[in-house]
Amino acid sequence: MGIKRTEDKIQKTPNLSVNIAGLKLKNPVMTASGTFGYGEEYSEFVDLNKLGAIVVKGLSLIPKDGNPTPRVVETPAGMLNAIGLQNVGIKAFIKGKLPFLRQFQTPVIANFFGDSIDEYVRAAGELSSADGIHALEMNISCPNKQAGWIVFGTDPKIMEQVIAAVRRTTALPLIVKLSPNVTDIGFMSKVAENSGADAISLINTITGMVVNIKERKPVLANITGGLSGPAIRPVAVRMVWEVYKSVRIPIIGMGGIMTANDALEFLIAGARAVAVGTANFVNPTATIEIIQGIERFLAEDGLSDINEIIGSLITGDLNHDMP
Amino acid sequence: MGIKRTEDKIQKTPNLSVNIAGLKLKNPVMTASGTFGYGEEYSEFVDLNKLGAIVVKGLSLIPKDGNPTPRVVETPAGMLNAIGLQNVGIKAFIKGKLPFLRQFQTPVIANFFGDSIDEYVRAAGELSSADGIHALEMNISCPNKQAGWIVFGTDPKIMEQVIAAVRRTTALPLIVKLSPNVTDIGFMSKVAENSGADAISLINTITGMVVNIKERKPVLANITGGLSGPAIRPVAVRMVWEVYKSVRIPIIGMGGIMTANDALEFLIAGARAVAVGTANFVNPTATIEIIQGIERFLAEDGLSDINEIIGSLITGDLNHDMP
Amino acid sequence: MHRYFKAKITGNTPLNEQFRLLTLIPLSEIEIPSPGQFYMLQASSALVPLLKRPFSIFEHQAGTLKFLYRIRGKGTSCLAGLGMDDTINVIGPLGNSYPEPQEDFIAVAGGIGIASLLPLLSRFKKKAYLFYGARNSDELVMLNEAKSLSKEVAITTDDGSEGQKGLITDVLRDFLNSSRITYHALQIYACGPMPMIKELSSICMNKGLRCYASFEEHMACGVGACHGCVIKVRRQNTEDRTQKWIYERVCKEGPVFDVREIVWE
Amino acid sequence: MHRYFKAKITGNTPLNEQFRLLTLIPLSEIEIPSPGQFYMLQASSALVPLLKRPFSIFEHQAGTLKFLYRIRGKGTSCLAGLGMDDTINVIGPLGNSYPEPQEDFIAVAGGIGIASLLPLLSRFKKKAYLFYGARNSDELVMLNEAKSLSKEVAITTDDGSEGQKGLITDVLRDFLNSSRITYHALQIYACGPMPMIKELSSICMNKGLRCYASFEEHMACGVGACHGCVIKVRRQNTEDRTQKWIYERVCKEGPVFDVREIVWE
Ligand SMILES: Cc1cc2nc3c(=O)[nH]c(=O)nc-3n(C[C@H](O)[C@H](O)[C@H](O)COP(=O)(O)OP(=O)(O)OC[C@H]3O[C@@H](n4cnc5c(N)ncnc54)[C@H](O)[C@@H]3O)c2cc1C
Ligand SMILES: Cc1cc2nc3c(=O)[nH]c(=O)nc-3n(C[C@H](O)[C@H](O)[C@H](O)COP(=O)(O)OP(=O)(O)OC[C@H]3O[C@@H](n4cnc5c(N)ncnc54)[C@H](O)[C@@H]3O)c2cc1C
Ligand SMILES: Cc1cc2nc3c(=O)[nH]c(=O)nc-3n(C[C@H](O)[C@H](O)[C@H](O)COP(=O)(O)O)c2cc1C
Ligand SMILES: Cc1cc2nc3c(=O)[nH]c(=O)nc-3n(C[C@H](O)[C@H](O)[C@H](O)COP(=O)(O)O)c2cc1C
Ligand code: FES
Ligand code: FES
Repeated sequence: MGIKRTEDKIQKTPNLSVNIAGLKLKNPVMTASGTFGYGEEYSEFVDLNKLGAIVVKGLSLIPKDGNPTPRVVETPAGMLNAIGLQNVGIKAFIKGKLPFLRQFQTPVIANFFGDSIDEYVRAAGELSSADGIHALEMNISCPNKQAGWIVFGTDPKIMEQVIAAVRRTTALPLIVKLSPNVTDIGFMSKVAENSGADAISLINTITGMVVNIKERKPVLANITGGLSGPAIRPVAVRMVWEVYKSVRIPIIGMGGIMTANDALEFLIAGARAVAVGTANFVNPTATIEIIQGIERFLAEDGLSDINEIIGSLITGDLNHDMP
Repeated sequence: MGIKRTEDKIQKTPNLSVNIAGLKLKNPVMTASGTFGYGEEYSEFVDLNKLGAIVVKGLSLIPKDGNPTPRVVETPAGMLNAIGLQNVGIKAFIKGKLPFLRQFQTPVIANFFGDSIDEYVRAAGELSSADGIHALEMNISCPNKQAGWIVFGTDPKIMEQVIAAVRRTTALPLIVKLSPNVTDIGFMSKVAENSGADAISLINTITGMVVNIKERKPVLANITGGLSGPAIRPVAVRMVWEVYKSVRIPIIGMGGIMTANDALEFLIAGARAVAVGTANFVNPTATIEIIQGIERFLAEDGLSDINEIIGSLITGDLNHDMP
Repeated sequence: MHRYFKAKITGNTPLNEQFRLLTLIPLSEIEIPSPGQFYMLQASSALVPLLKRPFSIFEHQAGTLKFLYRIRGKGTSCLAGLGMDDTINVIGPLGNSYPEPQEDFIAVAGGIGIASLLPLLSRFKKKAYLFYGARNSDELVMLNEAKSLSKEVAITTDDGSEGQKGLITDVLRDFLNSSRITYHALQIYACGPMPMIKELSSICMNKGLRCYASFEEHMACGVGACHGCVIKVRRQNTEDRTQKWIYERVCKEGPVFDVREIVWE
Repeated sequence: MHRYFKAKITGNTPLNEQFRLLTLIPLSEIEIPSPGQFYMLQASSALVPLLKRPFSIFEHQAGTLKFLYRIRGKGTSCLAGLGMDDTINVIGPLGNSYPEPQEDFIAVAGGIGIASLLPLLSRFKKKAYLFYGARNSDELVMLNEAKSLSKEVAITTDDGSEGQKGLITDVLRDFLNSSRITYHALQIYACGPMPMIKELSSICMNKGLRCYASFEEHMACGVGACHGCVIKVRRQNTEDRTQKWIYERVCKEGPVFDVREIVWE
């Protein structure tokens, strides 16, 4: 994909809209699951109508209490979280949270998870029949209680099964959110595509740990947690690029995006949309500033359409030199 | 392992020496391969006699030119490098660099790599016959030219073969340095132990990428590079702890250690020694300050021996709650 | 009127080695805070420290916001390094606030906990029996202000360098046991270290007193989005009317809770 | 006498929008730098930016070190934010230096490249024909100093706002082509953007002149340990006397190289 530059100074604002598996987003910036609550929490800071999509906090069939505290701890240029996927449950979400979100013109993507294939399937089913959910995002970074608590998203076979099962359940666009804690993310994305995913989102958090040296104890009650924030951005950009080389379905990139420039790294590496996570905590208006910044970048570069930069990374031939 | 506290104010300085596979280190702080040159480069800043061990830059049978530039780029609280393992080759090292290192009382650990099992074996052989090398550290984060350029350290079978082959070649203590770019680091460490490793070191860098958005090009000429520095520390500590639960051989922990407190996180999580990498660039006297800081910590905590804190992490029962 | 705004630092005064008083002038119109509410303050424009840190409103007056803070770790050290005319981003006021006291009330402050309670003393002048404990006389900050705003003040320090030597909760217990006042109508407002609140909780249980305490938890967002800051709270199940505990957010449903609701571990 | 030391900032003066002059007083005894050498300067005490940044010595006098720098990205922005009496860690002097000129010499500075060449002009006063190009008159910093230290000065700016409009290398070519001086004995010293050095290199090749240029590469350690900062250099193979290229370290074997040795890509 070459980079077209419009000759004359651009008069009109560039097109920012992108298409993810049939879902048209007015711009490529969405919220990352678990960092934007159910939309309501940030609605006084952000005009929700301006977002590309709203991805809500991870949902499960049965409400979950979550983990004991401390659940979060800061790390260099990042943070660990072990919320334990506390959520009100799908029923309460549909009844109590979804009506608020239906007021906006912005697509709502329901992130969900389960601890068995059956639970995933039933969760997807309930979400699919609700009014006002435009796509599903499957979080597969959860342990499978039927298979020795192996994380779904780290075992290609289990991953294939659970995606295929959910695929049969829902007609909504199905986004599969990959775990970065794997050897070969390109291969895993291929598995997801072949199992029926309409789009891939990545990265979820990287497992990490912080030790309280005085007490000889992990800081987090859950011992380990998921690393997010700018610290992981180089890893996330690399993984998006590897996935871009592996699959044909669209990619939603995330991991440490704080600014428009960060978002553009993902888009150039092959993401068709991006999600903003930890940055919301640091700056509640981050999403809006990122949208504006992307628009400005396109205008300054004389580009009329965001799609011109997606996957535009120029690389020479890959060599196999030692890293 | 409980924490013993000596009742009275400590008179004598605590014991810092640890034993790694028969190699006695006067303290648990060594240098990380590739970040301390061949020792000489930092010898005006650091009294090399004060270090636990010196791990030299990765060596290969045949000298290597390395990658084109840019080879390094800074990232949030970290850096990417794609040096391409430039090195003078084992012969030139033994002739030109080792004599300098032999002047010191500090054990020298030769880090080495190859692009085939044969090259690993011959490299290990040449290094083992040199005078003044006290242990070998095998870097297995390199692609295998005989197996489709799959990285040795990400495929358990290839990893087993190369470690076993090197094991047969050398009588020196053999440290295997694991790649963090794997799904299950505990399993990989077990494979290394079973294949004949005397010790495990980890983590090597995590693969990452930074995009120059103006030029639509990766910043590094090699496209991707290895992420090091404080950004990765939580991941490294977690992996050390997972390996500690999986193997019985000693562990050398590294990844983002800047201060004594950082080093103590690794020791408490199960590392018997630590290596300091990127921190040397930021502060050429980092190693010495870390040694002093560990000693101070032990003294203030009333501990008489570093070995009392190794692996002393207190965790409740592991649960399988969602992360 | 926004709860996310820029503010200029016009003071960052050391009160002793670890305590500082930060004065901010918001650069846009802000909401008026109530006693017990808090703000998330940016400590640095770099990515380290990344997250904002929560601090109780200490004073709001004539367009300035004041915060009393103690230097603990990276965030507060960074904050202490900020100087005149530096600008920081601020979110707030956040969370609930202390319910209005009925007539006289008891306030129990442990150390830096005085920061959260002083606005209450100030709004309900001379209504409080203040119990104020600290490590030593040096850390009994804002004592004169507190005295002038309270009806009576009892002081303890760990080292006896001012007031009684010992725990402030012991002094409170004696006070309640003394027949000097009829305390049953008095509500207790508290902010301080966890062991102090826990002890208070058992005192109140014993005496049948109502106590509202401000709680602390590690926070990431401060606005209820991340569920990082939860605390175990007893709640009535609306359907079957059984009691169960749930995790509520200190930043949203709190930071002030009725201590009877708290499930202590 | 150490090459790793703390230094106090006693000046950080803006010269124009992007250029600043930093003055440091080392807090311990230091080595004396030679023209062309550089220092690694810490830009922040936080972990972002993490690595030190390389800057050529601009002046060493009476126990102070001066650096002339241009604000480009995160590191230099942070540096610009440092104030009086802030203390930073410094490594240096590092690298090789410009070989001593024989009699008169030519100096070619592109923009901030003047920072590296000024100490040479200053050590060999009135010996240099200085060719100094910049974007505009505003960015022709230290022009008076440069003029007073040089024998002759030719100026270009990209926009013609001072001196000739155009490239400094074109002016140099004209100068060499004019029969006004016999230039064959003149060595050239250069520091500036890569395209300028490359053009210079071809000029020198043509005219058979020797040119020493200071090169830049991303650096991590600055002391030769990481091999991050290499450049392709032609070297004689000592064994079979064939020519081959090898990667040499800009921070150790450089930053100054004879341009004939450089392998241009
Ligand atoms: C609602 C609320 C109001 C507060 N009001 C005040 C106040 O008025 N004055 C004052 O001095 N302090 C107040 N605190 C505590 C203050 O937020 C912490 O001291 C501060 O966040 C520590 O940051 P640090 O980076 O310096 O410490 P760190 O180095 O991060 O850690 C030091 C300790 O501080 C605590 N801590 C760390 N991060 C957080 C966090 N995000 N939220 C809460 N605690 C944390 C932990 O116990 C940690 O062990 C309040 C906390 C809360 C939750
Ligand atoms: C030997 C040497 C001497 C130098 N002397 C001077 C001087 O006297 N005055 C001056 O203004 N500049 C000098 N520079 C350049 C200066 O080091 C860079 O401008 C500075 O490092 C940019 O840092 P940054 O964080 O602001 O930019 P970044 O945001 O990191 O990047 C901006 C650009 O700066 C360059 N850069 C980034 N990191 C490095 C690095 N570690 N080393 C070299 N270049 C880098 C890259 O081209 C990058 O695209 C010198 C460089 C070298 C190698
Ligand atoms: C507090 C917190 C909660 C999260 N909860 C979820 C979740 O419920 N489901 C999910 O798929 N990802 C969850 N994530 C992961 C984020 O959606 C995102 O993938 C990750 O944080 C990387 O992006 P960031 O660096 O921009 O935060 C959570 C992340 C954080 C920080
Ligand atoms: C510039 C650079 C070069 C490196 N070269 C090697 C190497 O040759 N062999 C090796 O096993 N590891 C190499 N590493 C990895 C380090 O030894 C270490 O495992 C890693 O950087 C994590 O530690 P740190 O965060 O303290 O730097 C290199 C790292 C850096 C930054
Ligand atoms: S801090 Fe995020 S929910 Fe309370
Ligand atoms: S910067 Fe490390 S070798 Fe030059």
